[in-house]
Amino acid sequence: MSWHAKVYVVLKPSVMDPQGSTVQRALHQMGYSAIENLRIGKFIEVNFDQALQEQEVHKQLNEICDKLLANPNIETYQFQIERV
Amino acid sequence: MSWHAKVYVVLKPSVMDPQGSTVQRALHQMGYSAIENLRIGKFIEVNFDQALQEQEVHKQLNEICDKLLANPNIETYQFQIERV
Amino acid sequence: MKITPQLIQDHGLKPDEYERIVQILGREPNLTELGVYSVMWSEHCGYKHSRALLKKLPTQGKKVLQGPGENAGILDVGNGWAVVFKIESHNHPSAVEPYQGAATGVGGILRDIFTMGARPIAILNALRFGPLSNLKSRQLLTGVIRGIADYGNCMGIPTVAGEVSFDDSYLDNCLVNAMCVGVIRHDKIIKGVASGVENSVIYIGATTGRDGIHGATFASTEISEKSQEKRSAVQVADPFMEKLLMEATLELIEKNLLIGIQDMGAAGLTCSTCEMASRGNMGIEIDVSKVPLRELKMNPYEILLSESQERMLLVAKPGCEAEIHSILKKWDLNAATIGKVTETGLMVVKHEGEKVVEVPAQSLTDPPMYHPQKLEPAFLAEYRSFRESSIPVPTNFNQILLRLLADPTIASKQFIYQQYDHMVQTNTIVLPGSDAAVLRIKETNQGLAMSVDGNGIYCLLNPYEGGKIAVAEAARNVACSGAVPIGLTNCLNFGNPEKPEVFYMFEKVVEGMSDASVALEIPITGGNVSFYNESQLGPIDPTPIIGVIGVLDDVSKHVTQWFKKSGDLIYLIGEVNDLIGGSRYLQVVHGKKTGICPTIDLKNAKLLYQCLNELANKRLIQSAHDCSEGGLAVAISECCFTGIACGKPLIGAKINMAWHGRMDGILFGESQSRVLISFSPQEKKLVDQILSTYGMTFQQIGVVGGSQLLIEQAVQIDVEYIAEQFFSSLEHQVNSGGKA
Amino acid sequence: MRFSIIVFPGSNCDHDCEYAIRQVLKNPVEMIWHKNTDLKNPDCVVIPGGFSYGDYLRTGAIARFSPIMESIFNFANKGGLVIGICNGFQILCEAQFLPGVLLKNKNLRFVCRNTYVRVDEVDTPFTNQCKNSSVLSMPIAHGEGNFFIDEEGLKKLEDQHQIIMRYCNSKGQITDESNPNGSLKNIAGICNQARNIFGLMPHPERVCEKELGGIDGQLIWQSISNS
Ligand SMILES: Nc1ncnc2c1ncn2[C@@H]1O[C@H](COP(=O)(O)OP(=O)(O)O)[C@@H](O)[C@H]1O
Ligand SMILES: [Mg+2]
Repeated sequence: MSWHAKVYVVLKPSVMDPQGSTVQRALHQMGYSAIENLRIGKFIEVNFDQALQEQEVHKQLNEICDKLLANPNIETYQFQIERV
Repeated sequence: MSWHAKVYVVLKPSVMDPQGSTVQRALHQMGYSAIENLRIGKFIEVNFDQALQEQEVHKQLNEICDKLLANPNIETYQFQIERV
Repeated sequence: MKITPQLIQDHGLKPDEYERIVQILGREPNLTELGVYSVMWSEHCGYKHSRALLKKLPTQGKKVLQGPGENAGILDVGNGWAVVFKIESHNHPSAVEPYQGAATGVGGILRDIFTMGARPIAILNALRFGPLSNLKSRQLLTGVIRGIADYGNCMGIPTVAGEVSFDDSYLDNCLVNAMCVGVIRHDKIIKGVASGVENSVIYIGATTGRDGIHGATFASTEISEKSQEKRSAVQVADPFMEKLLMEATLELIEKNLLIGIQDMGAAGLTCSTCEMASRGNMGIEIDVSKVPLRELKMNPYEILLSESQERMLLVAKPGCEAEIHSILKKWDLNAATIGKVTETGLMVVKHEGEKVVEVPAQSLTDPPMYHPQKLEPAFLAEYRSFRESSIPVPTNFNQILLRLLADPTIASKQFIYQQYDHMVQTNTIVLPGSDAAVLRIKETNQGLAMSVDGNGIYCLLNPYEGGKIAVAEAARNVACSGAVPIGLTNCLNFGNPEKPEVFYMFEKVVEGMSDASVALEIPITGGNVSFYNESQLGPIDPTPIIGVIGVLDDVSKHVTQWFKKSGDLIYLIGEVNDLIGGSRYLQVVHGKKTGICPTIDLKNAKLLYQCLNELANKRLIQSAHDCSEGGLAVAISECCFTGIACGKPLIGAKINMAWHGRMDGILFGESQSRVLISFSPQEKKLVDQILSTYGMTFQQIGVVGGSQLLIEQAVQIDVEYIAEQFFSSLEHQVNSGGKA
Repeated sequence: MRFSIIVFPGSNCDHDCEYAIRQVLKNPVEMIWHKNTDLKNPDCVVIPGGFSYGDYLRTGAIARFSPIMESIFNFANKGGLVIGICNGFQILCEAQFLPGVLLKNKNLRFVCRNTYVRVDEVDTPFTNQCKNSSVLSMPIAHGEGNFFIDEEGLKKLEDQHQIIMRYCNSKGQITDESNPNGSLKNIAGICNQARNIFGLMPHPERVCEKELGGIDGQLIWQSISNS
């Protein structure tokens, strides 16, 4: 048993996404013309020791996202926690 | 109105994730010792033209994941679709 | 588990090979032992089909400090310095997963160099793909280039030279050969040897996972739909880990803490253990339960055969263990003492207290040796019967020149090498884009010139001449830069050696290479063989890739290929003739991959290199460029504009020479041993004198100047225009699907 | 002028900087391992190029948590000079010593080649030996040099004259063609408001000797020495 967290890190809408636009262009060229606004972010999965309280997991996740996993200048994040 | 899809691309469990383990090591050094199995994948958001049927969106998503968004040698993917 | 004939076959072992194992052991092997033999006796590790031939290679020379048999060859460059270098293939993994395959290929060859104590200073690569009109080829190219770039860039080792060409025969089986060059002080050289009973055997680097189990066996079969499934998890490159591993390894060696060290490449822990024991005539005993693992519940079979990357095995000097561990800690690397050296000559593996392998170490490094059957392929006679007169002589030479300059095999590879950091370490004196890269050795005045080269079509048309030409051409590149070629490494990429036609070609190529190496006095210090490069389309063209190292005693005397100054005279050293057999021209313009392969006079070639060296040493010439694919006209064009990649202006030339025969052959034929030089008119007398002293055939064919390239009545074209085609073509074709 | 070069795991231009400063410009240099906290009393701290922590997650993201970073922070707060080159620039941005961020190059490819940059600010400790609007030739080698900042941030940079150099053509014109990575306003290097922290993508240490194709990089080091 442990905590499983899913973290989503995405670029702020105002920040350009060179990778996303390149992929979108490639897809248009491949004929997928119905596609729009493709943006590429990060999907991070991580486990926490079961001994932790849910609140503590929550707190640690916020910290590590603020400090490391996301760059607040350009990115925002969200996460979900579940027991597994 | 259009379709909004969220695509999660993750490394297969058997595939090593140097990036994930490096980040995990850094977090351990920063004192977050309760963390385990950190893996980094991609989180892609993309819109589809509203004119498409849900089934068609589904089909196209499968195709573009297979062809471009995921590398079948090392990655697997999942997605969710919703109307927005 | 019972060892069944099926199991033996699944391990790629033949029934009589299995018999031999039983004989050696005096009993049936267990499954783990079977696995260990199967990888060590695979073609990839064991050189079963090539060893007999390779033994005949000329490997001796005054400057050779280490020939084949170690992780890399070593040559003396004087002043107490030596150069360590080797080439290796990663064709099969790259064909399946281009990015990771190419990246781990670079990682592997880097380890071969720093495991000898040398700091890698340069990476080179030779690549072959199918035509760019094919989507798969484009994807392979893009992935492979990114893989090479990301790994070398992250490591901070410049990728300074390479070679890329395109042909149908590589469509499903691309070639990815990576070479690394390092430098070292003589007294720091260390080898992959175990000695000293009871000395600790230490594992360092990345953790072991299930990736790449049986990679060596995989590389020893043809690529098929099935090979995909047979693969275990793809090996993923971790260049950051390798950077730490390199710095730590070099620090351990610098501080004299090691007896021996060996990287874990193909066949992983198995190979490094038994090779170190075998080289030192010792035994080794390891406990695989102590190996740092990445995955749960791995059994000894998996641990021994895993090809996880970025790992090393070392034997510590007695009493140095604590210091070793503290250095590894500084670099945040895993380290575990997993065993010790013994006097038994046995490789013994324990797992949780139980003995799971006990076999003579030497028997693993001494696999069966075969003398395969050979048969001259029927196509050779067909190629020889080609009549040049069957090809009409065209008249639109401007257009043909443009087409050749835009041909991806000939066009600038700038699109590729700009993705490689080729300047880091601040040694690169001649950047990619000239015949050879030149690097300085910082603590000295000296320089090293290096080049990789190979030409599949010559070897296809005439394997013996092709083998000779491959060596001579790589050496010529180096000689053109003003250096003396002193040694070579080679990677032999062929089809299935069990096919008599393939083996025939292999033997002839090796003979040609050997003869060239002897005649040119360039010893072969190592290399690699990659067989089973086949697909449904049959075998690839026989493709030896040659990497040559040259030395400049004064690096400031290096020569580049582009014209420097208006008014300089242009000489062609070598013959003017009109043969088009095997030329890129014949292939690109007439769609014919055939003809009589050019021949080469090795005695003359040797003199040519000496002559070039003297011209450079006396600082008489402004440029030197060898004529290769595309012939004289392409070579002259390149002299006019390749300087712009280094910020130099482009410049025209006017060519008039004595010639007779067919104009297309004169312009685009690929006769060997030809070099274009340019120099100031003031030096004419001295240059003539030196050329005559060496018995060179030469003539003044023109003068540098203007903004156009004019060749006889045949070519009249703006240099700026052809330069544009030359530099943009490859990127354009990669993006647009092969349309020029 | 005493220099201290910070060595992170994955730094790989550290020795190039050392060579240029010590052998070519004859200034004393210390190499400082990132796990240390003592900067060894320098006048200028150099954060060199490379791939600290493999550039994993984001370039420079992990390096900013190294123990040495706090010492650098204190040093800079007291007015000490800090120059970050390439990966060093990325680290300075991640650590918020400099505003903005370096995104992936517009074409997503790593690019190693020569570029021209125009020096638009000479009133800094890093460019005081350059003439105003002079054009320097310096190579770049990076996959993530595409400088980005929001509008407000950009305005601040402009108002405070913090944009030190921009990519240009050989004549000094700021054009789209001369922008190698998609950088906003062709920005190649910026400083902080106090003008003692400088980050740039091009590599001055690679052009300090004629043999290597140019000596324009010397101007940067000489400026630091003279300040
Ligand atoms: N074509 C060749 N010419 C000369 N030596 C070769 C050739 N192929 C392999 N060798 C030598 O055989 C030895 C084994 O090669 P290899 O198995 O590739 O070594 P490793 O596994 O350490 O990379 C090496 O010393 C290598 O230099
Ligand atoms: Mg090796």
